[in-house]
Amino acid sequence: MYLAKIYVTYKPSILDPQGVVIKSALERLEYQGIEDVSQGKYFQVKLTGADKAAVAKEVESLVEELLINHNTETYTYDLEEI
Amino acid sequence: MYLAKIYVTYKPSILDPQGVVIKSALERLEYQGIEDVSQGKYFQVKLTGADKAAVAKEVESLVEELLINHNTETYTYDLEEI
Amino acid sequence: MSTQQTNPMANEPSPDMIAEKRIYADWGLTDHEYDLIVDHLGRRPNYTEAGIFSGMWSEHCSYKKSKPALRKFWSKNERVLQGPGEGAGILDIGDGQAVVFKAESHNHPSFVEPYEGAATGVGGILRDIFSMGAQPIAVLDSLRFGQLDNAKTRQIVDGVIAGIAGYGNAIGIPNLGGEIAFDESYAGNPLVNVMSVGLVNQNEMKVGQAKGSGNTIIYVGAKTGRDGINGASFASAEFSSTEESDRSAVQVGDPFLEKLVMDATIDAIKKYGKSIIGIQDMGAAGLLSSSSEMASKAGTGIELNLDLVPQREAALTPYELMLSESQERMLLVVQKGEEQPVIDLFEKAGLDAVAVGTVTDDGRYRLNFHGETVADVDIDFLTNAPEPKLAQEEPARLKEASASQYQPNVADANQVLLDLLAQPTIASKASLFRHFDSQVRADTVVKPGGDAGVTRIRGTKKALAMTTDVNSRYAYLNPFVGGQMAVTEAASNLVTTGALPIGMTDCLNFGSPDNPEVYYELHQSVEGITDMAKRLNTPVISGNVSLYNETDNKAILPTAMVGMVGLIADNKNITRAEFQNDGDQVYLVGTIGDTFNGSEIQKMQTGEIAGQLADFDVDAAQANQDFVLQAIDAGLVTSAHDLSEGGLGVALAEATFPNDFGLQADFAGTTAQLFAEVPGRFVLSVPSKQATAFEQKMTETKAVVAKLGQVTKDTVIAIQTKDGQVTVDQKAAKASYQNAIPQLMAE
Amino acid sequence: MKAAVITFPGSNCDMDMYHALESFDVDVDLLDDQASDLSAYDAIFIPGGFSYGDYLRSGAVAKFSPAMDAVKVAAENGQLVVGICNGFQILTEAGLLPGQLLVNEQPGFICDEVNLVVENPDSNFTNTMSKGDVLKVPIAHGEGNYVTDEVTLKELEDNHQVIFRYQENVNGSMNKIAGITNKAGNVYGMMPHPERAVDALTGNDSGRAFFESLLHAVDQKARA
Ligand SMILES: Nc1ncnc2c1ncn2[C@@H]1O[C@H](COP(=O)(O)OP(=O)(O)O)[C@@H](O)[C@H]1O
Ligand SMILES: [Mg+2]
Repeated sequence: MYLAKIYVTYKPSILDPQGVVIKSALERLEYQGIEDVSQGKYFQVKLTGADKAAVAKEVESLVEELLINHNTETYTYDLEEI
Repeated sequence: MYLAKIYVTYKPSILDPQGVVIKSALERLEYQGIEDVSQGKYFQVKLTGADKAAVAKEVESLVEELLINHNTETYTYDLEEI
Repeated sequence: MSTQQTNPMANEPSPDMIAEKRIYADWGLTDHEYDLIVDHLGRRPNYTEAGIFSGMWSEHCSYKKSKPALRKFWSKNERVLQGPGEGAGILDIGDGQAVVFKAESHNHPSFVEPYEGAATGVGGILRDIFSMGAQPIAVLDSLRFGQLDNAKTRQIVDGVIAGIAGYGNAIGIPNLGGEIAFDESYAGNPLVNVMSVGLVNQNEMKVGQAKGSGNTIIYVGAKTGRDGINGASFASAEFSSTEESDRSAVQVGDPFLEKLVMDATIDAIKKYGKSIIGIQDMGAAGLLSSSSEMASKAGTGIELNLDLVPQREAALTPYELMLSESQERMLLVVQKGEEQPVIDLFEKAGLDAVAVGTVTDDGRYRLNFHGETVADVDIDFLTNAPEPKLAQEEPARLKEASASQYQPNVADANQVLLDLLAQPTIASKASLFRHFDSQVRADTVVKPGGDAGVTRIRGTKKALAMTTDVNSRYAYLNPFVGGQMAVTEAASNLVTTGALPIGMTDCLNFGSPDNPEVYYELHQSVEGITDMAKRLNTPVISGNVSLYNETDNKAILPTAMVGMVGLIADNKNITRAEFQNDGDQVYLVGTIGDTFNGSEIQKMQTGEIAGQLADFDVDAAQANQDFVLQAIDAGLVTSAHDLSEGGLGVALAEATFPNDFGLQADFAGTTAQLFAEVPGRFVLSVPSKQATAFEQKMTETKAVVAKLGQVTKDTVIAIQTKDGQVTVDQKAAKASYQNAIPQLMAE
Repeated sequence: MKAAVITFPGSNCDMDMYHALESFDVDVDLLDDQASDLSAYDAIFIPGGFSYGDYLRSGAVAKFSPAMDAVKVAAENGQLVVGICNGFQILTEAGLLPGQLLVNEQPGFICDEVNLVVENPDSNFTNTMSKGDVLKVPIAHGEGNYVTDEVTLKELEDNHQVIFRYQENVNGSMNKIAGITNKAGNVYGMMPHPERAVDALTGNDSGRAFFESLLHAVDQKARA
């Protein structure tokens, strides 16, 4: 079995309203030196497959088909056998 | 400057309705071998500080104070200098 | 790893260990109760049995301490089709239709986890409504928080509002009203009361009863997990702020799943109503209380095979399965042999629907797990917790209270009005309730922001008005009169829309009943509510009790929330709180005296509330309400607003806000009396050309009605009094009213 | 006119749309997300709500239903396709309309009435209105913040695909966009809810003009 950890973030050109709100909340809480905050999504998918290469292909396909919206989001992922 | 990558996930006993819906969507799309899907949050925080140890402390503090809900969520993070 | 399933119960303490280590006490059972159980069983209960007794004998499930008070409620009249004791009460509204409603508290979960606590509160009350076969048509809420100058309180407010929104909006039931008040006593113990109203055809009503030996128990909805285990006994215990970090798993709601469960349940009743003998939702103490109560009400027995219960996590024990408070689950009793179509319907909606047991005729509650019987107890014994006899004592503060009324300082009356409008309890809550969808279903006639929410009933000329109310400061000064006033205020809010109040529900939020003074408050509140309910012919058809609302032994103010529903026979007379036309004549219905104890102005100027509550003339309040209804029915009234916190001054200002009018008025009382508080008083506006007809009506009523002045186009609120005047810019007043909460929340 | 309203699991404004259409004497069918043939309908409505709980992203899961395949065919055939609120989100996710609806600039669900300004009075949805007309229409959403890339935004403007703008930008949408069509003009999405404003009893019937335009467009097409 494999575990894919998928990190989805907004493209740099997109203003992330949640990040903005969190940043200003941190400032109100008097955290110093916060330069930037962005909020993305973190998926963990457990799946089986023939081998790591095949699973990697599957992961990329499902992320691009379902997990991200190409207008605004990009992603990276890690894959490990568990 | 440092970049903290923060991964927030539900505690195991907590219902993750999003994960359930995504898993069944993937099944309808005929992805094979999906065992489990969970959706969490992925924060990227850029911040400055005296040194890595100090920044790490700051990150832990802000995550625990604001970013996670202690009842339902846990987290891990990576910290790198950028 | 071996595939052999190990028994998850292997590590549970033995019956002897439970006794020796008094594990039952951690779950809230007293030694006396434990001994009764041992006596009854003739042996020591095992872990599962001890657990189910602790759940069923908790105050939350058994009402053992509040029952003596609840028995005093009046709950029968010609409309009542279902009184207390079921998922929700039901009233006849004619044409073969009925209205179903109930209120519920989710106080403790909302303190621990504001978002999910409030969200699952909405989920739970909705299930109570559709378990009766009704389509939910509205949600209301009643919220109490500490003062907004506290960051933790603001966080709780944010979480609770987001939780109500997150769940209610997704499921698509509009929020038609509510109330929010702030007082220090709620800082460590916020109150989240939610109410839901549904509509049912009388021939499709259902109850939660497990009738008919041999019939099948079907589990429907979400799978069971380890969330909120034994939440019922948790809700029945006091909080201590030092234990705040000791948090048990909370329930997480899934409104999407609830919507599927709701639609499928209503559909199943419409299609297979004859096969469905009983339905109950799994609320507090989950599978345990739903199954045992259904059997107890029907006088039958139950046998469940726990291996069949849909499970989301591995190795759940019988204790966990029975006491889990996982959300979005229902229990159905279906006629033997007629299960399949019902199961198919739920499965088609993507939901688990599994036969998990049978109704028996032996009065036993029997649980089987991994081929073993893990509990076998008498249902009557299980579902009838022994009622302890508790002492009542009139609180010392009531005995000592001064009879004289507070005299407010109104030297700068203009400023007093502006300041009152900005008091959090009075100020507009729109910045909070705008997060709630109040219009989905497209039936909303009067949205939150007026006196009561109104929804039409499609296909008829009828409409329903609804409201939640209580002023716990009045109850603190006099719980009996406070109870009368809460009912009066709720009815007043309905009457202003043109609705005839027809019935009520309640949520009794109090401190520890083991404190004789608190127990006295509980009883007195109930008696006050009942007294007024009888006079107004608004029976109490459902309700909920939440006790132990204390932090570090300090109780909240006594808060007996009243939720009331009114019937509008013809929607053409639906009236709003705000002035509609410039030039309309303004009248005051009811008299106003020096009633300042317990008022907002007393709190604002002295920082506390004190003294005796002034006498409350219930007959006058009732006469005023009757008059308002008659005048609206006669088509003479363009707006109607009742006086509540902040009195006449605030009510007049509020009436000018939505449509930006001004007001020119002459008030026969003193300037101070502009801010006196007494429920059951009204401000009406009447078109000039109806004034004669209206004034004719004034002569035919026992109510005291006086002309105040008229609505003006220029936006100044000008009120002349016997000893002074108030002149404020309407825009400034409106800003004060609208900006107060957003400003406090932004700190 | 013959219309279909498609209900997805989690839709909750389906009946509102159904009743609104009925009030214009439209012949309406209520279909579920398994519907595979929509050729019989002049107009297809994708209602508001929280399809699949709006989990993952609003509209992301619903787009894979058989009904959405059928909607694509209908869109290519030139039938009218209207997505309101969650329907708009589904149409963008499905690629039938450009862009995406993000979390409101000020995060949080808002239920209110807002003024919409008619930008293009020549569309199938505004042909009874004039440019600059203002309609007060209910909104109820947490994710209505319209974003797209610069190129697409320019195209939308140049092709007059922006039909309504908010008078005040309630949710942070680019160019205050409240409703857009595809290039062909037959697929339309908007966040506000005209179907909640068709009956004076509810205090607002300003949504009627929207339906009247749509009926007019269908009528014209039938005549042509
Ligand atoms: N939590 C809430 N949810 C929904 N509506 C609310 C809430 N709080 C206040 N409101 C609405 O604001 C209006 C004024 O509330 P309130 O001052 O309590 O009225 P009243 O004094 O007439 O009881 C009412 O329409 C009420 O329904
Ligand atoms: Mg009122």
